[in-house]
Amino acid sequence: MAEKLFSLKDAIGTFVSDDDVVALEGFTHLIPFAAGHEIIRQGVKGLTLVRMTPDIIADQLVAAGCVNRMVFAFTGNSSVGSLYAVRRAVEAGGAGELELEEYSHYGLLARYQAGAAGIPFMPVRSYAGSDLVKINPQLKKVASPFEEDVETYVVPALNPDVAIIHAQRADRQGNIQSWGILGPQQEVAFASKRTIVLVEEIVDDDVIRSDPNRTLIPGFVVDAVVECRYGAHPSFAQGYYDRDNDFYRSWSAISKDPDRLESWIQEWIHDAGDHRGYLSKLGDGFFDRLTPVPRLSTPVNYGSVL
Amino acid sequence: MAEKLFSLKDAIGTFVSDDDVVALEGFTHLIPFAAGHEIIRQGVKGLTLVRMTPDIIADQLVAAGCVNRMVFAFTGNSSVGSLYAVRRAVEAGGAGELELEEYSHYGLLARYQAGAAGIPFMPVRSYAGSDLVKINPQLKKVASPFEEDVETYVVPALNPDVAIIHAQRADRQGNIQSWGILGPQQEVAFASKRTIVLVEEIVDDDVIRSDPNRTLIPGFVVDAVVECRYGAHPSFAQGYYDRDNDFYRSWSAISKDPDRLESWIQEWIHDAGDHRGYLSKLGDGFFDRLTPVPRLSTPVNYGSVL
Amino acid sequence: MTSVVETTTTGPDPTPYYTVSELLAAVSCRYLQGKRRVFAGIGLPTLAVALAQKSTSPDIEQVYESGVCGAHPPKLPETIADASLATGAETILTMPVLFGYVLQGGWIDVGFLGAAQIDKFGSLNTSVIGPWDSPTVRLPGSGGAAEVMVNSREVFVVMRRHNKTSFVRELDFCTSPSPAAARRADPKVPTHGAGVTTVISELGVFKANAAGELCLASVHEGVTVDQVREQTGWPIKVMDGLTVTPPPTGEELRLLRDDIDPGRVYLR
Amino acid sequence: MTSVVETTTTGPDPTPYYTVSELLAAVSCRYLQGKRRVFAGIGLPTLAVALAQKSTSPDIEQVYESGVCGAHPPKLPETIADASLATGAETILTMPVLFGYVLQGGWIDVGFLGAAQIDKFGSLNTSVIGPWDSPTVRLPGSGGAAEVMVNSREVFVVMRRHNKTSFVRELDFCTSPSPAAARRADPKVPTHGAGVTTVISELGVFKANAAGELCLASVHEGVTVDQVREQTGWPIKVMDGLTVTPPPTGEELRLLRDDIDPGRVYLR
Repeated sequence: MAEKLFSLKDAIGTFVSDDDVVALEGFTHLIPFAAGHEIIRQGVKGLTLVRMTPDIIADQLVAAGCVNRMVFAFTGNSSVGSLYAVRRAVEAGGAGELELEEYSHYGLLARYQAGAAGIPFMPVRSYAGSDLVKINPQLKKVASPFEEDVETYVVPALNPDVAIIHAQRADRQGNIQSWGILGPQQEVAFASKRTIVLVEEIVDDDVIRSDPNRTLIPGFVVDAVVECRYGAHPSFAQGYYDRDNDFYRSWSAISKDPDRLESWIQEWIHDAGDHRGYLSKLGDGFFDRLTPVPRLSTPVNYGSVL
Repeated sequence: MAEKLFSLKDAIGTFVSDDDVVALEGFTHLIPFAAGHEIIRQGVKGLTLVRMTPDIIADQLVAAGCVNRMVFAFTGNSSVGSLYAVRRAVEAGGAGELELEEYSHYGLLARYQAGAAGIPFMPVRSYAGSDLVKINPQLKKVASPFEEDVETYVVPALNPDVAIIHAQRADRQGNIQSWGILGPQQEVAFASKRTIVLVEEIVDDDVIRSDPNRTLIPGFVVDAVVECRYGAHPSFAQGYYDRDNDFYRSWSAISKDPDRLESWIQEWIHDAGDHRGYLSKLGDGFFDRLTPVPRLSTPVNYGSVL
Repeated sequence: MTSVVETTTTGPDPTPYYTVSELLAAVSCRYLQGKRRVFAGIGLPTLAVALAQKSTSPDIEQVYESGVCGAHPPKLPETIADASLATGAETILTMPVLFGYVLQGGWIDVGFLGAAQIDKFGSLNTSVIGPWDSPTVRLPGSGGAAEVMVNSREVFVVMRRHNKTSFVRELDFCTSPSPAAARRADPKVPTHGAGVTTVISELGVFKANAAGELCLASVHEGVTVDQVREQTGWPIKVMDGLTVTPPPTGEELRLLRDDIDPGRVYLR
Repeated sequence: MTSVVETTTTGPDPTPYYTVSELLAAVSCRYLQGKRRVFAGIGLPTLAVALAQKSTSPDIEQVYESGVCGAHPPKLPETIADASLATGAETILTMPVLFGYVLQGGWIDVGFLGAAQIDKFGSLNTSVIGPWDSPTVRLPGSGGAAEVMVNSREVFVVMRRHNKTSFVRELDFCTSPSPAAARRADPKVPTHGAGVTTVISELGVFKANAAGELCLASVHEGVTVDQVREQTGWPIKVMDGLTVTPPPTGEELRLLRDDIDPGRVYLR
């Protein structure tokens, strides 16, 4: 079996290249921030960033000049602010160096689903009458062969070059377990040509095998597993650490000022050197206030007759 | 909130009517046998039985005269025998009273998926060159709007009148949790107009809420929850009791002889009176040899900062 | 609009001061009576649903875009995908199940949306101000709004700011079309829900008439019909039996302030 | 065909008696060398994969239609959805993920199928003998076979009985078409895998040539080409370099009998 355990540096270095279509997924929960930072550190260029909800990680990648094109459904810093690097790159008068391909949430998710399922397209109920169809040629109609005069919009399969996601735990074979809010991670992993997964911890085989329904992504889909504790910060990992809402609230002020943003990237990404350096800068005890009060699942019985 | 807890008798009496399209699902695991028996007891007629893998439960329902039409992908008694009531009703020289609508597994599953998702059809990669398209007018082609000269087969949405499934546990609100092999239960519950779920046990709200990812079907999709211990026998419920392989192996001899089959139905379904009577006939200690050796899942932490 | 509306005391229930947020939450809550499943983002809709649960509609349930149903968060969530929403929830669905089966499957009674712009049939713009390929302001985009619009039985829109740049004759960009607009553009694509039936703004409440046009149904205390007309980008129709919105009751305010959002996370 | 083939001792490895099941399992196992993920039902394929895992291909993995991947069953499973397959498995996927993402997504190297009838391009009938609407024998149907055929990189077929009613010129019903048949019927629908590349029967082994036609590549010990010709419903082509199938080795038989299926559940 091919070795699946990589350092973050080697995983990004091996599986992400200039001009790739890279999907970084995670729906508020489990956003692969550490991987985004490593992409910036390695100076990857010309990426098409696919992400249902490009947020601070997108702002950082765009500000660092890694991204030419963004495929998305909602871009913003949840309800607490704007992404000014993205806006500067898109709004009239800005450099205009960021191409957009815009969907709604289910439209993009359905593209992952079709890509994962090897079908040419997926029908969706949205888009009739939306201006999205005027600016996105990927939203097309087909007639239903089952009813007279009924049409439906469809979106085409999407197969990114690389999927990068974060999860709570995995074994050495790359069987990935996740819980809490799951996002589109399973779809994008199956849809992509290569998959990198960062996890909070590598656990014994027995842990994974004690709860096989919890395995969202089987090892054969995964090319690289990276153990990267706190790698989702400032996003969160259910049961490991909560979301750093203060950081999210602080982002607008950083992002609004291009110089300050550049300094932030220099200091927290480049100068930090690696994820360990980033954690050192956060400081000892930083995660104390973000540490959850345990609420454990009731065990279920997977036993059988011997 | 509407009361969701029903007796098996009331659940079937309230939600299943003559001539309904009824999907009984469960893929080897968690087959709702007790519900099938109650349908026979109540003498429901003219059903269209939808089931990916009609097996002994189908043979019983057909033998009892409940079913006019069967929508399916694989009909047999796994690898241990035939379903002779079904075969008598289908093969030349038989009464010919059973209409068939035949799919492959994913074709029928994709019909549930489309039905659940409110889309008119679902693309699949199968069926080019298959004779199934000659005998099943529901298998149609559409052209891809994204590529020249590319077509795909599609199957139409299926929305049964009633879904009947079995699961390990639920709360009083009908939140259904299941583990082990999951089958098409989630799809068929969302696709159907009404859903009845039999469970091994009703548990405290806290148990369900300790592991929300385990909830396969949210309560709002469920019309009736029936507590029915051992209700999947001779099928199985992971962690509760194993499959009664002896019963499966014994079925061919029963099913082959119409008189013996009629006696079996009279004795084990009608005369038994209800599921409790069926269990009494099996006898005390019957499930001892089918009781699994426990293998508990490792708890995961759903906690958050308070 | 100022953030505090002063009102006079009327009748036996001495109406206290209340903020716009409190007013919008309380009014939204009233329209939720009799509804079962609400699909809503975080913020005012969270407050409205929580208030409904604690007053008129104990069984009302909020479904979150993140897949959480039957949430019992130990504290007020700050995002639609908060850790606290997962803790103790009844169900967390996968995203294809949430969008495909729950939303598209037609299980949502009321979708709650906001927007930068709304037109008189309830089409919404959340994408751009100005032209799409060279916008003055790039807004977040649809997110799930296009799906919520198409698939909910009906949609409530909460508009904090009510003026001619938000209530417009013509949207700069139609992100989430009304069923009427959808049928006009694509007559062969079936529409499902009623679209926007109710708009709750800082000035009043609009309800859709039989033709789907949003008509002024209620003005908030101290607001005149002419004021609403002046701040709306289309010539508004006024419903027969126009009312003055009853202000938040003392009990509603107490629940919002003391029970639901004591930290004033959303009660800005 | 009798259930026990007697063979003469040849060479240094004294070949013991072996059953047809043992022969088919051992021969199938050899063709699995270098393959990674096998999609297989229960029975001979289970034995072949287990034998491969214990001999030449320790990393080979069996994916089950029930969604189980990376199974570590505490005992030999009796169905593709046994309780024992779930116990200690690495992954149990939902059915849409298994059929949609794993099978259709193209992750399977070898699909293992059986059939009542096979034709010379490897199309399979598992539906009916006789006309579909009035069959002589109603067979189980496709199950997942149509999907396995279309989506696996290649397909192995194991045929216990080899005669003119199972190896036929024309199928009574084509349940799972070969890629060649699929392209002929529906030229605009893309095909993906190679279809049936290998048929292992009680008489010998057929391999597909470049045109996809199944040609006799190997005869089992004691079987002649003419015997195969007589028992096959189409005029067979014989591959250059036809071999005599090496019989199961003592070690293969020991593993099958002592380690893998000591209860002779499948080693009938």
